[in-house]
Amino acid sequence: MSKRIANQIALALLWTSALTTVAVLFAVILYVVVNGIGQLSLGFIFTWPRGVNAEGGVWPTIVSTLYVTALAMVIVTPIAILAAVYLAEYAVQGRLVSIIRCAADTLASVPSIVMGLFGLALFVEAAHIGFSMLSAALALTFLMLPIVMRTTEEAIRAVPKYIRWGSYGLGATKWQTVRRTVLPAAMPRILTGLILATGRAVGETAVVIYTMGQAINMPVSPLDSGRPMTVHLYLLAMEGINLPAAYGTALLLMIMILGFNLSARYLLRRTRKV
Amino acid sequence: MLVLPSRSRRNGLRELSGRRALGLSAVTLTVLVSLAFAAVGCSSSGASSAEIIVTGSTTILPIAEIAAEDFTDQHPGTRVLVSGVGSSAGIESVTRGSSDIGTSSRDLKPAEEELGLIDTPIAIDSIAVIVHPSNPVDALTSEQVRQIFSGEITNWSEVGGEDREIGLVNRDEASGTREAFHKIVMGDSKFDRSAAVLPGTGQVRSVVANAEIAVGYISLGFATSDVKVLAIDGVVPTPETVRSGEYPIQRTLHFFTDGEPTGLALEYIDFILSEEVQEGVVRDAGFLPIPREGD
Amino acid sequence: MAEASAQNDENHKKAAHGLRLVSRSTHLKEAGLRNLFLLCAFVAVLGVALIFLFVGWRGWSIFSTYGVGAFLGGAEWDPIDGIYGILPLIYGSLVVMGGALALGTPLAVGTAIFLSEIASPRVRSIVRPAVELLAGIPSVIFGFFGLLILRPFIASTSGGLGFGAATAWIILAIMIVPTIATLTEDALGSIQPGIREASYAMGATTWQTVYKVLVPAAKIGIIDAIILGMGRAIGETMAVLMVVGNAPVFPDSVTDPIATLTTQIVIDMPYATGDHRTALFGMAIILFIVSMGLVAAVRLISRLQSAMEANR
Amino acid sequence: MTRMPAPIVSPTPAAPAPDGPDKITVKGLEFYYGDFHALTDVTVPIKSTAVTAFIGPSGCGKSTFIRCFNRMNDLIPGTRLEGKVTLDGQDIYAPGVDPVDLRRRVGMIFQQPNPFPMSIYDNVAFGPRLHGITKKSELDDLVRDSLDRANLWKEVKDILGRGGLTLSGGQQQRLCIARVLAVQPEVLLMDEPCSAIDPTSVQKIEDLMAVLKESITIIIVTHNMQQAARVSDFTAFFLQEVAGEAAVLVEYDRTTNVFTSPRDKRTEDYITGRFG
Repeated sequence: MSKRIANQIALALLWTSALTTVAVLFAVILYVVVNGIGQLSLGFIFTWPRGVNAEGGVWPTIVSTLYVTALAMVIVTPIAILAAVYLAEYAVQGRLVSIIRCAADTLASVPSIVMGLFGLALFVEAAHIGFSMLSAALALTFLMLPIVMRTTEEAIRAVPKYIRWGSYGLGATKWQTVRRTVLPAAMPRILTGLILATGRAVGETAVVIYTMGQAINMPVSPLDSGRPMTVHLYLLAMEGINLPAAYGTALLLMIMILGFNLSARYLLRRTRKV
Repeated sequence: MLVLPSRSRRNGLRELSGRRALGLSAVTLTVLVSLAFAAVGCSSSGASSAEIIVTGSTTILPIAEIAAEDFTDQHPGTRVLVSGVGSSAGIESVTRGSSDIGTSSRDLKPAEEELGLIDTPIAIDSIAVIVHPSNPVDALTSEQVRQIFSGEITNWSEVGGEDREIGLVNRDEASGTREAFHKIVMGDSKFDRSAAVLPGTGQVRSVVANAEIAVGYISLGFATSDVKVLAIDGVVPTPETVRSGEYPIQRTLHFFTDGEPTGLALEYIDFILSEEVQEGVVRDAGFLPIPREGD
Repeated sequence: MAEASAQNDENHKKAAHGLRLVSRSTHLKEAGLRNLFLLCAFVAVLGVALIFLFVGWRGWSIFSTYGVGAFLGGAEWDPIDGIYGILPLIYGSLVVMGGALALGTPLAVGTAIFLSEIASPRVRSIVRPAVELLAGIPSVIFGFFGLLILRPFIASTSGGLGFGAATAWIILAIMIVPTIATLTEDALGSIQPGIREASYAMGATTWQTVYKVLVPAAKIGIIDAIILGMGRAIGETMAVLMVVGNAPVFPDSVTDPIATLTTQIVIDMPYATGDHRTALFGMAIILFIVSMGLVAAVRLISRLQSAMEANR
Repeated sequence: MTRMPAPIVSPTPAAPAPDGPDKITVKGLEFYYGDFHALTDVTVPIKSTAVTAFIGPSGCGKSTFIRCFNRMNDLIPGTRLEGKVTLDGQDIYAPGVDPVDLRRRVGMIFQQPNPFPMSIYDNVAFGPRLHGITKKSELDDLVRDSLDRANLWKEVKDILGRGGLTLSGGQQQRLCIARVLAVQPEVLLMDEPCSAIDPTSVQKIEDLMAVLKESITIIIVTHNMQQAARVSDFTAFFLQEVAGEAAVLVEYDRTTNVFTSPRDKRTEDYITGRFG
């Protein structure tokens, strides 16, 4: 009897923890949506912030965020995919591989503010690139690299070995096999990983705050500085004068991130169905 | 689905994963490495004649910057480059001639008086000490404020309030308001380091507005009815008491030029002093307009 | 790999004429690609080295000029007066992390057990995406939420300002749930299904199966998950920054302002110069070493585990 | 650079001569996976344009052995081969020999049908494209021809754009055969090609082999003795007598001889079902 009661209590607690998690998610989303929705308008999205307290829109911050994210993904995608190809297809277990894996794990665990200071020290100052899209993108690259590497490697490893044999059996070289069968077969999952990493880059604050600069600017060249949405939100929230704009920015940021995450999920589900 | 439906699609992906990825990675690797180790110069070219450089106080930075934007909008073809490096650096910069205008949130030191700089006051920064509206304390002396913020007084009962601990709200050290508050009120005393440090005026205000034990300070222009502004040394801060100099916690913000301003610098300074800027940008930034001649 | 290559002419002659030899261009291309991929993989190593080098370069001198003991053990952080003791910040980081783990771990492990053992596929299809989406929400939004919703709430219940370790605990606990829950679920999922059935077949209830059989079996995986959650908690910056109050002291209570290594870096960076700036980079070195240590711990544990399994 | 040699169509009669030419010869082959000695002292001829079956209990190294003919084992790190394997009298393990080109000449079908995740057309055109054929008309011809030879054309001619994985298991296996035929191999290695598909499809593939062997040398690994008896002209029996030790070739002969009058006691035990 007591055994049953203990079981019931435990189950109730487990249900509670799961429901808490879900409830928190919805609370955060709801909070941002309810407070931000009134602020959203084409004018808010497509105009510049004005005045001391950033009234008006957030357009340059959206552009800065998309700019730096795109730049980072352009840099990280080929490197991470080819690195994953090496680890999954070419590497022979050994010292070298374990060093690379260890480095990737370490890189993945570096706190983002440390990555930010690193970007400041290396790209902004030592390399004289200055506060810029490029500095921020390069710092983000190191943050994204292990994530994309891992998802890509998993995607490649999930391709059945029979597929590879079939290709080799037809007289394909290793690279032909990888390029023409393995990568296309792994592509949906690789894309999923890339989209998730993109979402991560869009939401990143601590890495970009001291590498991109904080001045509102419309970036044109990669050497231009700017202020991404996350930093704008942080500054608005902490300044606390113009909270409506903060809510609006938070909602836009949330919509972008949820968009990335949901499209990644959709892509993955479509892949699994077949 | 795992099957990629059309041939063109597959070719597209193959293209991406193959040759292009290869090229890209080669390029980016080169870029990465060369950027990491070689210095890429991106210094700006020499200044044109329709350009002035404004350097100095970070407190003044928002006004100078926003005003500069509006100014250049109204005067196409001109450029006003504003940077915030601190008051001392601003004064030094205009003395050396590397800036046209040096901005400062403090008066000149005796040594600097001899440099022959021309002072144009552009705004008054007055700092209000704020508490929760329900706090029975209405007034403090400068000395009490100092003792509260240095942690010597920790209970409201010591200054005539209820028997509750005092919740200190301070600004971050990069803040010009903190710097001014420190200089005017604290003197040689140190801030109590256990105070909450908030990097924004609005947050200080909203925290104080919601916590009965809290005390903080913000630029007078940002004080609203959410919070109670305390009288200091018996003077309630109002535009009048500030202008008359009766209210003690205030400072004047200056533009310094090497000799009488001329040309674009003069036009910019006149613009700053215009009603448009004084009542607009200056007030938005929480400062008080400089008393106009004839007021 | 034994793929032969045409290294010299002698080999060419020795090979039978009907079989095609490896063409030099193909061989060079394949070898070149292989090396290119290796180079890409090495960017990760390069990254770690560069971080160590540049953060170290900027921060190292604080240890030598200011002194390791004075820096790490100093109880006062007062950069205006050139006093750079980071003990209160280390203390703050530990307090904030500890509380967040204490709150977040049960929530996360509970969620993971729920997902893997209890939830029907329907419920799971709602809860699991929710956990994953939670992982995607930017920390600045958590901070925003904490600052404007949670802080006033804590303020009104505690009578204080609402800034402090307690507020950070709640926000951080939520933020580490996805990290710990996902990894714990993986660990539970990799237990052979037979073990579960055996337990149920002996008349164990769900809960008995969970805590007597499954949790012990997935113990190592769960510990790994918690360590990685620890890393996330100690490195988190923006969300914590917005709710801790940023007072570099040893506070009297969990509802009094406190500061962590990460938050102090962000707060001070805009105006820090000279030794102060070096000290901030020195703090980054500490954070980097701690995160590397946590990774090393996870690797060590998994190595110990495989060694144990090999001995069995 | 990679022009296709013309397919070898020899005028051999349907029933192979017992002393027909050797397409492949193996002499004194030893095979190792790292420290593990998998096969020892294997010497066997593979007759041209005939079907040779490798039989034996699982784990006896027959799959390992068949992969020696197109050097697929090269892809597994740590493997090592001693002895000599020749194709048309030429050592395929001689230094400098391109295993990639060898694999084009010696095609392979695997136990698990493994169409690529792309359309039926692209699956078949994959090999020719690898080897430089890009002309649409040429590819179209090759695809139709190969599918036809694999006995699949009628079933898929209207759905060439559909994914190869949407076909049934048996169709997939024939698609894989078509895919191999498209590169016009001289030898076809089949590693338990029928163990993962339904009986009707097995029948179709066996019929197919009977036709294909007129132009191609076929080697099949099977654990199904009836199948070996039905489809092959020659049979080799492998056995790993002691677990952990190298497997040996016990007996090689015409299939009829192996199944009716085996010379070795162990062969007899195996085919009469005493073990394995």
